[in-house]
Amino acid sequence: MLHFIILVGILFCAYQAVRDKRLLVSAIWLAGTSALVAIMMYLIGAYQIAVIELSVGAGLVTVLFVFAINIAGDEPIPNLSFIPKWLARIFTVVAIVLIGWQLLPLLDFPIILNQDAGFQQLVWENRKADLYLQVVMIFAGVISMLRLLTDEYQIRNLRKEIQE
Amino acid sequence: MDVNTAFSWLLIFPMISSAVIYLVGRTFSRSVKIENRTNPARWLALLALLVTGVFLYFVIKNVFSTGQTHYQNFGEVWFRFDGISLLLSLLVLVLGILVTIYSFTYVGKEPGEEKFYALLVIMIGAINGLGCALDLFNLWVWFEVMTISSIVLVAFYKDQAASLEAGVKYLIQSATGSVMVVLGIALIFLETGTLNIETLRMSISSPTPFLIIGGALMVIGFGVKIAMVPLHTWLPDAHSQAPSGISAMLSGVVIEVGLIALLRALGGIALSGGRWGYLLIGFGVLNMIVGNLLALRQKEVKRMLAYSSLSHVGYMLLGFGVLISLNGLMAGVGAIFHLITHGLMKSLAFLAAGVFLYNFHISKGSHKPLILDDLNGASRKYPFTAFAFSIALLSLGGLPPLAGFMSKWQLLAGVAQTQNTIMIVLVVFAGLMSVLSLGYYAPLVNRMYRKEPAAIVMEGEPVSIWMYIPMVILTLAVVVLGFVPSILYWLTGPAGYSLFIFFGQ
Amino acid sequence: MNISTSMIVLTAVMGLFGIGLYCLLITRNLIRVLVGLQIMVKGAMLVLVFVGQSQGQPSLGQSMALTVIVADTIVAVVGLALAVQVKRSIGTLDIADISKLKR
Amino acid sequence: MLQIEPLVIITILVPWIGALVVWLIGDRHEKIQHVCAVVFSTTAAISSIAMLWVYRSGTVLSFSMGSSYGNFSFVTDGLGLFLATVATVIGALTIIFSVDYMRGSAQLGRYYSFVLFFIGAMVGLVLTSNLLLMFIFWEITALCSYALISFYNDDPKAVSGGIKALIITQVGGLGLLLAAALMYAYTGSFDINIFISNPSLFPSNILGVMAFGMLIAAAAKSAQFPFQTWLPDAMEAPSPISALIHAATMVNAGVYLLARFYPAFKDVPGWTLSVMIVGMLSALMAALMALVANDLKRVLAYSTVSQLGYMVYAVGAGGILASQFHLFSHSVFKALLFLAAGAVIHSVGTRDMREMGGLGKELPFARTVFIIGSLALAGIPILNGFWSKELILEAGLEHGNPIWIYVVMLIVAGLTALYTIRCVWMVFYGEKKQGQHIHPIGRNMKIALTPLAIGALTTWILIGPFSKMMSLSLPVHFIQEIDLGQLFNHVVFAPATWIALAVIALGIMTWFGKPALSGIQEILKPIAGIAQESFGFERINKFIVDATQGMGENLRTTQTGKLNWNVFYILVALVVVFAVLMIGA
Repeated sequence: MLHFIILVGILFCAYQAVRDKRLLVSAIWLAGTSALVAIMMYLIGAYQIAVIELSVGAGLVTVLFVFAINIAGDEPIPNLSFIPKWLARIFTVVAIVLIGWQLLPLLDFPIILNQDAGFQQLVWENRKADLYLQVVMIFAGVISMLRLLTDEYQIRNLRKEIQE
Repeated sequence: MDVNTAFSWLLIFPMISSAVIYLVGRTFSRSVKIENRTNPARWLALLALLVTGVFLYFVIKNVFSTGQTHYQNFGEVWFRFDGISLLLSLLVLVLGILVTIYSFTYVGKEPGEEKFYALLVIMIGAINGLGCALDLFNLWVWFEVMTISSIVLVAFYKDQAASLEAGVKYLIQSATGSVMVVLGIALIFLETGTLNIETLRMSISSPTPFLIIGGALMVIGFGVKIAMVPLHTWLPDAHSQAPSGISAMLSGVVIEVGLIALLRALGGIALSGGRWGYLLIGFGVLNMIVGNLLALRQKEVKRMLAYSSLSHVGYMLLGFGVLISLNGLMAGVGAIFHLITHGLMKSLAFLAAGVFLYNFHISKGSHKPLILDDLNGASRKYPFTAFAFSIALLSLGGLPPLAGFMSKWQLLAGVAQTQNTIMIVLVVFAGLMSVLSLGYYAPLVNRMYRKEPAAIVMEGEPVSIWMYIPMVILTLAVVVLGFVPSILYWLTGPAGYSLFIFFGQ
Repeated sequence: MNISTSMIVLTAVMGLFGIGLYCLLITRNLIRVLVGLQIMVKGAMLVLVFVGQSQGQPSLGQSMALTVIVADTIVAVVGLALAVQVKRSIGTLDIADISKLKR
Repeated sequence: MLQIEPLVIITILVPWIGALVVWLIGDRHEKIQHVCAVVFSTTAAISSIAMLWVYRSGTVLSFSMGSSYGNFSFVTDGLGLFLATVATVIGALTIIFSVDYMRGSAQLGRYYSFVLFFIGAMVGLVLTSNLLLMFIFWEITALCSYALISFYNDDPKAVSGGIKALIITQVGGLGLLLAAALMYAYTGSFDINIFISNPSLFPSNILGVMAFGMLIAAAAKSAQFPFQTWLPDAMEAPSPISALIHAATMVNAGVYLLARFYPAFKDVPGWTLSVMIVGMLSALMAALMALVANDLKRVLAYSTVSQLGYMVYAVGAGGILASQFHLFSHSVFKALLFLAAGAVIHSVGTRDMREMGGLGKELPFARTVFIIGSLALAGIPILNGFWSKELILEAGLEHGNPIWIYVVMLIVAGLTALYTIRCVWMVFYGEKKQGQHIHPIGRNMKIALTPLAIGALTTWILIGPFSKMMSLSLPVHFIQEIDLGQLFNHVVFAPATWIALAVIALGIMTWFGKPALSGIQEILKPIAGIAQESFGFERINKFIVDATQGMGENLRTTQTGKLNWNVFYILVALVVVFAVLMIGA
């Protein structure tokens, strides 16, 4: 039952995030979705990742969104989409139904909780290639962000002026 | 050098050196007062790629001397250095080095060039790793690294609206695709409980809905990067707005990398039936015709080249599809050969177009696109560049005796070899598409040899030596490969064979 | 832990995926597009955790989900940076105004 | 002692090296370019003539290229050797002619490079026995032809003519590509000679596909029905190019192809008949079009199509020797005609025959050689065109060939005479037009024209050695050796010849008696109108081009540039792929 309530909560929050007109509120709904997903993860036994999701997904990402929205500012954009809404709905639903139609009859997967190698060991040892790449990704992301957000032209011009 | 060490460094070195490049470049650009000194980041980037090449050499040497595929693990994650990896690493390093040299001038005046080189080196490193990843999830991670590093390379002119727009589309569509790939991986893992592609292959005997839906999600997810029609919509924007060196990399390697990644992933579920090959063939046919038709009426040079990439990907899809579904080893080898030649000739085309773009517009601070009319009579002032561009275009159009013909031929002969009626019809269709593509390549070549040059040509700046070097090398490669295609057999043969045993029933 | 749990989890996954995709289809605000993307990613994370659990390798699933979190946070960061830059240099976040490249 | 192997290499590579050298010299040294081009092409010509003495049958050279390309091998048999000689000799003469014709033109390096590149490729095309290599050379010749047609890149007509020629020959080339791919798929080799001696290795339906594929390729290359439209537009090329590529050599490649593969395909049901009909339709339609055209070079182009139709017809009728012999004669007299026309155009500055007239007095040399060429074209006795055309008509009468096609070909002979005399009359006789400034003809032009004129008068004497070489080196073609006496017997004492001559005479008389025949002219006017519009083929071409471009233009609207639509396409693709896979599963 608890699972079901959380499912409904997730979907509701997600839908609100899409639907709400104010960006900031949208970001909050996203945080809500994230938190509920984290709880769902916790319920099926993934304790470590639930914490991480709570802190990164619900925390960090929301902060980033709020930050970006603050800089970029919310602006009234007409709620008209290019694609007729019914068309978008139909196709989304069809895609989901096609997947579900094939998958749901097979969903008798039990959730097994037998312990394999501990999470720490798995992340730091067995999957250290992924971890290494995460570092690379973060590095690449930071460079990208710096490139996009620092105004190098301005800095260069400023420096030129100082020199002169 | 020990092969394990060499292989580890092959994967790790580019990433480390990228950090060094960035830090050194940043320190330099902060500290130096004199404006006109060159940033050492560019030399470091070149050096890093060359050193990576040395590591690659040791790995290759070992693989060829023992005659065995090299397996190596980091924790539970396995890597396999086989023919495909060899091919991909070599192609990306060669093109990467050439593009780095080319970019000395092209982004030389741009502030923040150290970020450009740092990201470029990460991208090349990621492609290196992706070629040998044997773990389904790890494959995706390498892929994601490649994507993240290439987003800002696409949107490198961050003050240009068009460039940002291209970056946005590239980011959103790639990310959508990668989410689908994750879903696909999850479903496959759910069915089999393993991520190692080779183990995965063994554990599959019959097609189940999970495998089919997972495979379909992966086809679409990677398909966004491969630019299968109709998932291609980001490609013309990204390829035309990126700095030309990056356009060359994107068109010459990155879309093919997506293809290789897809083949790796599908190789894991190959035993779930032959339908994947037919799917690829279907997309291939669509790609050929849509790519060519879209390019036909295009007025911007780089967009035209981008659309032509679509049709060339179509050829490769056709070849790989035949390899998967009809056991056409030779078609696969042909497709791999076409992958190489397309990498070379499309890079050449983009670099040459970039020379025009740079000297006509960018060096003067304008970011107008290069349109067809700008090239009128370009051979008057830029004889070599015009010649190289013509060679690239005619080779793309599949005219002998250039590399493009040889690879198309090998591919089509391989497809015909299946002796299947539909496939033989497809051979004719592919040939027809090749003819259609001449409908836009040939006028462009004519244009460059007109007697009356456009005003913009005569006002253009002279070409720098750094731009000449890669063009000369690539032109030579395209011509030489056209005359002696057999010099690459050592590369295409093993690659095709490693794919073949991957998909063999 | 029974069948209905797995069904609920997968429904959540597909729901998140569908809502995210729907958001990408109808939204014209660039930042909200990124919100949609994040929603899809939540689905991907959840499914990875789920498959890990149901295959008896919970840590593996979690470690994959961790990587996905990191990767897509980076994507979100870069995307937000792009959006900010778009706002700065174009002056709007409306997709209608950043659709100049066509044909 | 001369060896054949080095000669083959020299004949192919010397022009290519020449092309590179001329290009590298650069356009600042015009004189050196002229000299180099002449020297390199003449060397190739001499080397190919030398080959005629030392030829031997069988493979003479072979380079292994690995599994998917087969061995790149060369064979010097009669069929290839004499075409190689024609290509190099006429190539050398046109280059000598060009020294005057192209003097002072911009981008001369490009011109000579492509001509030399073409000559080498043409030699390769006829000497190789690897079908893939043949296809490669085939495409190179098409590439050179395209580059030279659109040599004057600033003229949109030249550009579009070049691209049209390229696209149409490429479409035809698909037939050859298909044949090569099938040959490889079924035998794993590309050796032509093995194939033509054992065609039974192939399933009959595959053989049929190959046969008709080759027919399409040949028709496109030789500007035959229904691909004839590119050749008239190719006349935007400089006149020496028209002479060399579009009259004497490249367009013959199609006939060569058919002749080469005749033994393999002759038993494919319907093939020989199709070949004959293609030849007949081309000959007839082109002759009608030549009758109403007013552009001097176009008239010659139509007549080329028409004469090539004769050769194709001859192959279909089984007269390989006749077709090759006519090919030989035609190369000589048509090169002569084109070069002479080029000289006239160079002197007068226009190509429109209505603006010419009465030029005979001013340009006596051009008139003499042009008339020699015309008489050969019309099939007047003693000139080479007469003998070879009669041989073709002779072959047409052989057992099993439909007589109605023969009758049409006879009528075409009459039409040929008619349009030839019309052309000569309009250019060299009649009233002189006012206000024309006439340049004299250059010395190099005369040097090039003289041997061709002599050739048009005398090449038929070579029938003996010609047929001997053919019959010895082409065992599966079953060519009969004939000497001069037999040729006489064949031709002079055959009733067919006299009928043909009567028709030709009738054709000539029609021209002189045209005031009396004005009634008939009225009746024929609609046909003339249709002929002027190329029997609707131009319209079909235009339709295809417009439809393709329209499709491209419409498809471009799907590239909306809007992110939402882009994502929507992804979703649609996902749904479609799911649906396809589920139906497939």
